[in-house]
Formats: sequence, C-alpha cells, structure tokens
Amino acid sequence: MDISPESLLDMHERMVRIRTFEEEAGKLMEAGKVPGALHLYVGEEAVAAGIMVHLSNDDQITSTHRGHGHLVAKGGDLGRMFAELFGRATGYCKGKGGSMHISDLDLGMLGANGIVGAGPPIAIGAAFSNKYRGTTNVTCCFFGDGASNEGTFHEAANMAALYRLPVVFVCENNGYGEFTSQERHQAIHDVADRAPGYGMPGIVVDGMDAIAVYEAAGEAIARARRGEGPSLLECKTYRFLDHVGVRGMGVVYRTDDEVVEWRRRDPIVLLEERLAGAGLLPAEEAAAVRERVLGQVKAAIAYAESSPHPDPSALLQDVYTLATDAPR
Amino acid sequence: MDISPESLLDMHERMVRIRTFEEEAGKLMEAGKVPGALHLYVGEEAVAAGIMVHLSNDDQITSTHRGHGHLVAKGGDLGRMFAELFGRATGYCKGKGGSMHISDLDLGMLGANGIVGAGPPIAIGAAFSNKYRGTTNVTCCFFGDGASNEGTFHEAANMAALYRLPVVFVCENNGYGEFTSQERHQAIHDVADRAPGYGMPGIVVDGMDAIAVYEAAGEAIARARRGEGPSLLECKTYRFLDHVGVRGMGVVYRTDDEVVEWRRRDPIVLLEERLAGAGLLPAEEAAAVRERVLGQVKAAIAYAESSPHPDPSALLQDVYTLATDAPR
Amino acid sequence: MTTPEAPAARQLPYVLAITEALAQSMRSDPNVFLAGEDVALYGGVFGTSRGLLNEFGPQRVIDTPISESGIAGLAVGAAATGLRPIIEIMFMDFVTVCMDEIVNQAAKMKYMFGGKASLPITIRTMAGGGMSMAAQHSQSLEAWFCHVPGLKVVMPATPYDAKGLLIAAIRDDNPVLVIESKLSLGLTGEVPEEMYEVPIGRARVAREGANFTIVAIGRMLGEALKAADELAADGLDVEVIDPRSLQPLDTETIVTSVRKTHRALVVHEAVRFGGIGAEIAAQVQEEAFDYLDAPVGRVGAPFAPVPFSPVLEAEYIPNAARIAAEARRVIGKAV
Amino acid sequence: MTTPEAPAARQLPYVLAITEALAQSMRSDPNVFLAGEDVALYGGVFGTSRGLLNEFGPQRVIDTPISESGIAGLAVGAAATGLRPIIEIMFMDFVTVCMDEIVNQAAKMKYMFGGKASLPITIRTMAGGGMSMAAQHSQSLEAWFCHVPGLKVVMPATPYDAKGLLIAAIRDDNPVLVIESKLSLGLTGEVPEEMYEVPIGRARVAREGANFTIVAIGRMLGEALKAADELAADGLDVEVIDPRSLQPLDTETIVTSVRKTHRALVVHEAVRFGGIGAEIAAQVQEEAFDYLDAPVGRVGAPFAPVPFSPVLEAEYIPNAARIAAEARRVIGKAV
Ligand SMILES: Cc1ncc(C[n+]2csc(CCOP(=O)(O)OP(=O)(O)O)c2C)c(N)n1
Ligand SMILES: Cc1ncc(C[n+]2csc(CCOP(=O)(O)OP(=O)(O)O)c2C)c(N)n1
Ligand SMILES: [Mg+2]
Ligand SMILES: [Mg+2]
Repeated sequence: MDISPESLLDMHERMVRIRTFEEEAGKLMEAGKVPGALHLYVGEEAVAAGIMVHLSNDDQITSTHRGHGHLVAKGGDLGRMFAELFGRATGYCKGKGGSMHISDLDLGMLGANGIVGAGPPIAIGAAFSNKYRGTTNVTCCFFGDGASNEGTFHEAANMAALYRLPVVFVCENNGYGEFTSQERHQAIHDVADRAPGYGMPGIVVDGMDAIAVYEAAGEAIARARRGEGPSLLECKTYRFLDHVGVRGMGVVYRTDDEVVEWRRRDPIVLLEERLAGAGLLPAEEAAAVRERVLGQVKAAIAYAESSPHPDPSALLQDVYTLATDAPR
Repeated sequence: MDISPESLLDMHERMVRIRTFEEEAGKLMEAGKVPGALHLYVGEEAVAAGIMVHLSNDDQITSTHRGHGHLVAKGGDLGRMFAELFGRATGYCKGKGGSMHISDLDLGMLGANGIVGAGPPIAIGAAFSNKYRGTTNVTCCFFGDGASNEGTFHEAANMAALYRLPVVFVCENNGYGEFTSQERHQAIHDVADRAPGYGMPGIVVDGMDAIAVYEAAGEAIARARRGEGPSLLECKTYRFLDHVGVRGMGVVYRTDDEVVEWRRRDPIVLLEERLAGAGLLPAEEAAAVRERVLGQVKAAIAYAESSPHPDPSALLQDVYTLATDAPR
Repeated sequence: MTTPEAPAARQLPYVLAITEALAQSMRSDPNVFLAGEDVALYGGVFGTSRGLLNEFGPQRVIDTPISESGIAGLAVGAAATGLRPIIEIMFMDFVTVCMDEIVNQAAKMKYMFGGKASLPITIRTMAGGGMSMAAQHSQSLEAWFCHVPGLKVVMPATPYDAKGLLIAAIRDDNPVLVIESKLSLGLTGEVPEEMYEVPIGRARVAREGANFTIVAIGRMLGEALKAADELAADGLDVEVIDPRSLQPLDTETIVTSVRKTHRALVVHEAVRFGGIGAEIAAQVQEEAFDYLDAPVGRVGAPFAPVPFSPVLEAEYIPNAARIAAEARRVIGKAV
Repeated sequence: MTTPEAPAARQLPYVLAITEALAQSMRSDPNVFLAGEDVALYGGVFGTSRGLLNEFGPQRVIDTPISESGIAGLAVGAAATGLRPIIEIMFMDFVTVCMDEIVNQAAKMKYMFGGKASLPITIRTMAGGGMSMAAQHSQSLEAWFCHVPGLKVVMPATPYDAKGLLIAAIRDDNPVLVIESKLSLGLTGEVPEEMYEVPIGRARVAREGANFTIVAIGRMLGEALKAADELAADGLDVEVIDPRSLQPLDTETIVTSVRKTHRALVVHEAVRFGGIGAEIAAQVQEEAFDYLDAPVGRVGAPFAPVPFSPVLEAEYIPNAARIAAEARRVIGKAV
C-alpha cells in the first residue's frame, strides 16, 4: 500500500498532537486539575494515527478507557477535550463523562468506555448499521490485550465474521492489562491467533511503526469496505507511562529496563527519522510541528480552564431523550 | 489408545441406557407426565459414553440443558432421574430442579444447566479445585456448538489454558443451536479451530463413533491428569429428535433427508456392528442388553411414578445452608 | 396515526398482538429491524415473530448466534448510528448475560455523552413462571431495571397493551425494556387493527372501586381482577390499577386511587423482597400518608428461587386466592 | 474464636481491616483462596490484598485475566467441589458482566439441586461515588442482589465491620456479596487484632435516640451521624441504625426503633427509585403502621447516572445536609 507524503505528515502531526495532549494532561493531573482517573496513551500513538488517517467522519470507532489518543487522532477538538477532562460545561460531554467517556458522535467517535471489553459489541452494531444503510463505511474497534479475554470480544468477533460486517478489530497489545503482563493473562503470544477461530484474518504488526500500521490497517479497512468482512489487526505497542497516571518507571509489575528498551522505539522518533531520511520533514520542521501543536494544546487548556463548571441544574438533564424522531 | 473388551461393553451399555431413558422420557412427555421442557440426547450417546468411561466419581463434569445423557453415562440412578423429571420428592433435586437442573454431586455431575454457556466457567472452577487439592482428577465440560459463541466459553478457555487446568472442553457439535444451523451461527466449520487461540490443542472426532471418542478423550484426559493442561475436543454429532421434545422430522429448520442421513450412522448401531464383528457382542446379546436396560428403565419409571410430590412446606427449604462447615 | 378512544372489536391473542406491533412498526419505518436468537427462520421460540422473515427479509429480521452480549451491544451501536433496533432476549432470566450492554451502555450513553447520543432500542423479553421451567427460565426481574436511570420499563398485561406499548417502545428514542408474559401468550382480547401507541408512563384503571386499591403488575392483573370479584363478597369494592409502565411510574394515578380508597395492596409475580412493589408501597405511604387506613400490603413470590415441581410452583406464584387473603389481612390491620 | 464485647483499642483504616480479615481467614483455613484482577502481584487496585501474595503464594492469591464471568464461574465450581473462594470484582459496576454466575448459578445452585450443593463464596466489590469516576465506576447496586434468593448481602460502614463482616462472609456456607466503600478506605476506627465475626443479619444501633430514626446504609452511616448532630439543634434526638447486612435484613431492630421514635428516614447512596430503601420503608410501614407519626422518608441519589463533574457529583451524592433537610421535611409532614 502506497502512502502519500501528505498522509505521512498528517500521521506525524496526529501523533504529535496525541503526545502533547497526553503529556500536558498528565501534568495537569499531577497539579490536581484533572479529577478522576486518567489513562494516558503515550507510546501508542502510531496505532491511533495509523488507523485514523484512513477514516472519514462517517467511519466510526469505538474506544477504551484509554481513549484520548483515539479522539485526538480522529480530529477531536482539543479545547472541548480538555474541558471535558476538567469537567466543564463546554466539554464534549458537558462535564458529565470525563476522561473515560469522552466522545464525539459527529466525528464517528462512539466514546471512550469505562468497561473493558464493552467496545466490540458496540462496534459491530455500528458496522451493522453501515451495512444496513448500504454505505461503504467501516468501524474500527480499539481494544487492549487485556480486553481480548473478555467474553464480549468473542461474541462480537464471531458475529462480525458471520455477518461479514465492515469492522476492523484493532488490538492495541501493549503487553499489559493494568498490572498483569500478557504472559500472565493469556497462554498465547499473539492475540491475532484468535482470528482464525472466528473465520477472519489475523494480522500482527509493529505498533511502534506508524507506516506499518498504516499499511496493514489500509488493507483491513479496504477489505471491510469491499464487503469482505472483518479482520483482527494486532498492533504490538507499549504504554510508556503507568496504567493510570504518569509514573512509568519504578513500578512493581515491570522493569525499568523494559521501559527503557521500548522507549528506544518511540513511535514519533521512529517516524521522524523515516520522514527526515526521506527528506519530507527535516528535524527543524519536526520541531516546528511540535512547537505549533504545543501552542494549540496550551490554547486549548486555557480555553478549558476558563470554561464554567456545569450548572447544578444540569444534573437531571440528558438522562432521557424527550421528543422522538420516529415517524408516526 | 487401547480399549479393553470390558470398556467396549461398558460403553455400549451406557449408550443403550441413555437411548432407552430418553426414548421413554419422550413418550412420558407426550403422555403429559413430564412438566416443563425436555431436551433429549438421542443420537449423541457416543459422546457421553466415550468420555464418561474414563472418569471416576471424583472426576467432575459440567453439563448443559441437554443433560440426561451425561448423568446416565456418569452412573446416575435412573429412578431418581425419572422422579426428578416428574418433579417428585425422591428426585435428584427433590423436584426443585427438573430436567434442566438434574445433578448428582456425589457422582461429580455438577448439574445440567438452563443457561447456555454457563458450564465452562464452572468447569474451570472444579478443575482449579482438583489442582488446588493436589489430585489428578479432571473435569470434563460439555457444551454445544451454539454455546461456543457465548463469551463464557471464551473466558473459561483462556483461563484454563493460562493456569493449565485439568479440564477437557467437550464440544458436542450437533450442527444446531436450537433451530439455527452451525453455518448460520458461526463462520467456521470446526469449533476446534478456536483452541489455538487459547493455547490448547483442538481435536475433531467423529462423535457418532464411540471408539473414536473414547480414544481421543482418553488422550485429552490423560494429558489433563498429567498436569499438561486443557484440550478442546470437538465431537461431530447430531440430535435425532427436535431441540425440545421428540419430533425430529418435518421441521422447518432442517430437511428430513439430513435426519435420515445422520440416522444411518446411529452411534449405537455403529458400535454394535463393531462389537459383533469383533465377536464381543453377537446380535442376540445386544438385544439382551437392550431388554435388560428397558426393564431397568421401566422399573425406574414405576418407582418415580409411585413417588410422592414434594410437600408444599419444602418450598422455602434449601435456599440457604444454615450451619457452616468452616473451621473457627 | 390515532390513539383510538375505545378499542375496536377485533379479538387477538397476546402473541399475535406482539407480532402485529412488530410488523406495523417495521412497515412504517425502514430503520426498524429485529434481531435475536431464532427470531427469523423459526419465528421466535414463542412464535412472536412468525411471518416477519417472509415479509421483511433476512436484512431486517435477523437470527443471531447465542451471544446475548453481542446482540445487545449490536443494538447499542446500531442505535447510536441512527437505526431503531428491536432485540429479543428470549427468557428474561438471560438478561444476566448482557446486563452490561443494557445497564452500563444503553442506559447511560446519552448522559455520559452529555446528551448527544439517542438510543432508540427496544428490548423484548419473556418473564414469569407457571410452566415448570424452573429457576433459570421463570424469573421476573423488572425491579433491577426500574432502578437504572436511562431505561424505561413496561409490562403489558393485555393484548391491547402488548401491541400499544410495544409500538410506543419502538417509537421511543430511549432504551425501553418490554417485559412480556409467556403465560399470557394465549390470552385473547380486543386489539385494534390500526397502529396505536399506549403512552409509556400512564397507568390504567382496570376496574373502578371505592374502598380498596390493588396495584397489579403484568400478568397479575388477571389474578387481581379475579381477587376483586372474590372480595366483593366481603363488601370490598376494589379498584384495580395496572401501572403498565414501571419506569416511568404513574404514581399519580395510584396515589389518587389510594386517597379515595384509603387502603392498598401491590401485587407482582417477582420475589416480594426488593420487588417494585416496595417502591410503589414506599411512594404510596409518602404521598398518601394521611389518607391510609392500613399499611400498604404487598404480594409477591416468597424468598426462594422458582421451583420446578408443579406442586411447589403453584405454591410459589401469587394468585387470586393469595391476593384476596392478603387484602383481608391488610384490612384486619386497619387502624 | 471469640466475639469481643467491646472492640479493642487498636486503630486501623478500613483498607487494612479488609486485608487483615483476608489474611486471618486464609491462615485459619487452607481451603480459602483469593482470586481477582491484580489482587496478587499488585495487591489489589485499592490495596486491599497487599502482602497476601508474599505470605500465601501464587496458588492461593491469584491474578486473573480480565474475565469476570470466568472468575465468578471459577468460584462457583471451586466452591461446589469443596473450596472457599474469595473473589474480587474490582468496581461494583463490573458485576454487570458476571451477573449470570452470581444470580443464576451461585445463588440458585443449592435450591435447584434440592439442597445438595453448598456454595461458600465470598464476592468482594467496591461501590459508591465521590471520586469523579463517572457513571461506570461509581454505582451502588446492592438492591439488585437483595432481590435474589440464595444470596446474602452485607455493606460494612466501619473498619470494625469491614473486618468482622468479611470474616463472617468467608465462613458462611452461602454466597455472600460484601460491598465495600472506596471512599471509606482511609476511614480509621477500632479494629481488634483477633479474628472475630460480625454476625450477618444483625443491625447495629450506631447512635441511640428517642424521637427520630435514621437507617443509614454503608458509607451513608457517617453522613447520617453528622446529620444527627445537626438535627439535635432542632430538638430531634436521632437514633441512627446501620443495618450492616441487607440480606438478610434485621427488620426487627429497625422496627423496634421506629416504634419508639415514630418517625423514620432511610438513607443510601444508591439511586432512590427502586433502592433498598424502598424495601425498608415498605417493611417499616407494614410493621409499625400504628406507630408512625409521619411517612417513612427516603434519601438516595436522584434518577440519573453518576456524573463525572465534581460539581455535579457533589449535587448527586447524598450527604449530611441533604439528610438533615429530608428529616425536617418528613417531620413537616407529621400528622
Ligand atoms: C469489565 C471491567 N473489568 C475491569 C476493569 C478495570 N480495568 C480498567 S483498564 C483495565 C486493563 C485493561 O487492559 P487492556 O485491555 O490491555 O488495555 P490497556 O489498559 O492496556 O490499554 C482493567 C482491568 C474495567 N474497567 N472493566
Ligand atoms: C444464555 C441463554 N441463551 C439462550 C438460551 C436458550 N437456549 C436453550 S438451548 C439453546 C441452544 C443451545 O445450542 P447448543 O449449545 O448447540 O446445544 P444443543 O441444544 O445443540 O445441544 C438455546 C439458544 C439459554 N438457555 N440460555
Ligand atoms: Mg493492555
Ligand atoms: Mg448444538
């Protein structure tokens, strides 16, 4: 699969946006400005970016508890995102959802989710909808290695293959479900090995290599658009930070060496090297991108910080849809 | 795997007992004597028998809604079984469970189950227990092709492989989940193809051939006893009768031709031919076995029919265990 | 579309009232589809969707694998992207394997997303005992769902309501759980041929009376009406109310009745402890405290799983005789 | 083993009271084991099992995959074959993915098998909000389980009860759901060092009073005690009762109090509609009808999912001020 210079640069910028967003969010959390739990995506940017450059706003994704990266890559508005993390009325969910439920239906982002494994069944529903309505849209379903052990993944994968739904199951295998390493939560090495059991292709790709993700995703997505059914795309990746919050080193469940080793393959650095090598993005231009994005992120934070908290009267709003759209 | 003449005859008798039990139960149901729903095992006898001859009362099984065959093969008392189907106080469950919850913990039969897919998680618990207590006992988990699409199967299979639990997952693939054929409920042909996705061996065997089941089960069970972990043994079989009740032909979801085709491979007839050929069971002796078993079944029915209904005062008993066995 | 003043004269069994509601809804809105285990080729294990596959084809009437979480999740994703799914969870007992999709996803998505999502999902399921189906095929679990903000819960007792509430549920832009009664499938009653809605959230006074109120839920309506006849002999003029919708609950109709009659009994087939009868009783004593001449009584199943034996099950499930007896007991307690 | 008359003077936080109960139970009975997500190497995401892996090893302290149905089913199978499993379902919200194992298997197996099975399973889980964890990490769903025959349900409010109820649960031969409170983890109180049981099914009078009863569930106990102080200024001498166990429920202690005080309020963090407060209110008005000077009031969360925003969440979760206000409102209604 060919990749255009524009797509490469686009991917890079999305990755930088995610990284910057997450690093700033982490700092704000440490400063006590973000209530609740924060699951950061730092280290896994190539996955979200490599998938999302293939998608339009009419293609959907389902996400996980670690959902900021997905929304940023899907084109999320940074101001509304920070506002949501801060619980402000201007946030994506008017402050009612927070980090774990951040979403933008207009962008086809069907929500971060607090329940591990909740995404796959929802994703097949969106894919069903695309097919039912006769579109060529696809749904990409992000889930973790840990989530691959939930029964919901199994049920959704089987149904997707049975109905040949236009869905791509994207396993972000970062080697851990919370604090339990993959070899301590499943007796297999590749989650993709589960694909044949549903009658769909399983592909393993280096999740730190954005171009590799782009290519593999491109094929799986094209296949889905052609009506040939689902795929399971496993991206081997790593979260640089802790499961919740920012501390990545000095933890009981993994060695610092391991972290250092993976950090050597920082997906943004890897891509920048490739881009520099190809003459597409010299180091100083990469720095300029980072600079520009940081400015946007700072502006977004400022917007969010100056936004009002929800009015207490909002508490009981949005529980039900009051009028109906159904034809009568 | 060698099979002794005793085991062959044992297997045969168990199959005849199941067949006779089920046929008589079906008649009684048609006569209005069995309340509730009855899922008969006719046609699948080789699976239960081929597994169960390997097991002692300290080895457990979990069963399904189609559980009579499993309990008969595990040595269930026919009188108490019929009494349970009739809802009598002398039944295995004092009339509180009926067909769908028939069980005998003393025989290691952990119950038929009304919830499709409920067995696998319970089975890994029993297997865990065997391992925890340092025994070499195994647990065999029966489930259908339809049940293989429930998330519970997935979770249990993964955990069994991860912990190398002494369990054998026995998929009774009779080609249908209720009225939906396998090709309409999953995009794979062999449920055993799911095994590699958990890191366990998957074996397909002719479920109409008791000797083949015996051999494949023998290996999987021995492997489990050796502490080498679980297996998934898929037995291709067929239910001669309807999903519920007795009508097997003239139904909307399968052709009569298909039924006739499968009935040509009646597992009892197949085994009797082999046994006759080997000089182990001439036709008249086979008839004698059937005759003898029919006598036992009739006696069991008589016992059950003459048994009292539960006293209404039993209604609120057995909800809780009152005294505790826990050390203090 | 009209909401007829009085039901037309055509009689239909409960089961066909359901089928008609499904068919008419699918005819009038191409975004409506039906998915569930054996709902298509077989027409539903209770026969409620017979004929729909023929009329609407396999794109809109869909047999699923035995994967309730998958089915319910599919409904959430399809609804969030513009369709109006109807799913069938065969026996209500099986909701235990898809609670997350119903409770944490469908019910909460709108709120969690700040109002943006709209989830027009209809979940049909069969509750109740009386058929010797034992502990895992006989439960009435409506109380669980009434406790979950974001869901609506209806329990039609009559063929008329089976059709009208189902149509209303399908047209509602929120997830609605429609709890049908398997023992009522053959119950025949007047069902207009045209499409009509029974508004969700409005109770029905099934029988007017002056000095005792029975609130009867789902299939217990029929038993309560029988009990009312029986109690007339005691000089009790019983008003019988069918809430029809439990979430939202039409407290006003119930309380208005109790303010008139001064005594009340709530009846459901579900286990008494923690049943929706507790909520209704609690609300009645809050709203009509000064009017009550006796405590609000409750009839429900005793604290045990549903037994298989017909003898025990008959003992277990509330019926007219037990309702009448409890009414008398409540009155004995009058101040 | 002794049940001490008065708790000893040692102070311990709620979280360590739990750990101690686990450790002592495992020491005294080799059949007891603990399984759950990240309970071993990490010591539990709430730190409740810290140190147990070291002491008891990986055979008895078991990290599981993220597979709640598998975990709960494992407990059922292990219990049916002689072990005494303790499982942790991290947040109570996640019970939605293993309801079948708890409700249809663990709770009913004994009954369905005619009494033969014995299922000594302890299910620990953390409920409640207050930490901006939003709609899927903050729920209090105890009412669901109180409605299920075969289960027991306890909700310890104090470190003393956190230890004593957990030990009692582990020793109970029935499935017991132990609902702990994440916001109480740091709460410190007297906890005797020896092993003791708080009997399941017995309420505690946490504060004696003469003319108003507040029944406060779980973490609401602390808020109710604060409200009682506040209400003293109004001349209300409030008795505060902590049921501790919701199933079985110690109706007698509650009713005895109300017969004395003539007015009552039930408080829980769960959604008010359909909460266990409804059952308690319904029982109180049944059992103490002639003694009541006012309707039984209820305080619970409003009918919405738990919001993320701290501002909204503060508005959502009941607290002392709201309890006191509701008490005043109830009294305003007195006859
Ligand atoms: C049903 C459920 N069980 C447990 C949790 C707690 N939990 C939150 S994130 C997580 C780990 C998920 O691991 P993985 O799927 O690999 O995603 P990652 O965090 O690595 O991105 C767990 C166990 C949950 N939120 N939902
Ligand atoms: C959770 C759940 N869903 C649906 C059902 C209804 N049901 C009972 S048996 C059955 C089919 C099971 O098919 P399979 O596992 O292949 O077993 P078989 O009947 O073929 O032996 C279904 C759908 C159920 N009992 N439990
Ligand atoms: Mg992971
Ligand atoms: Mg089958």
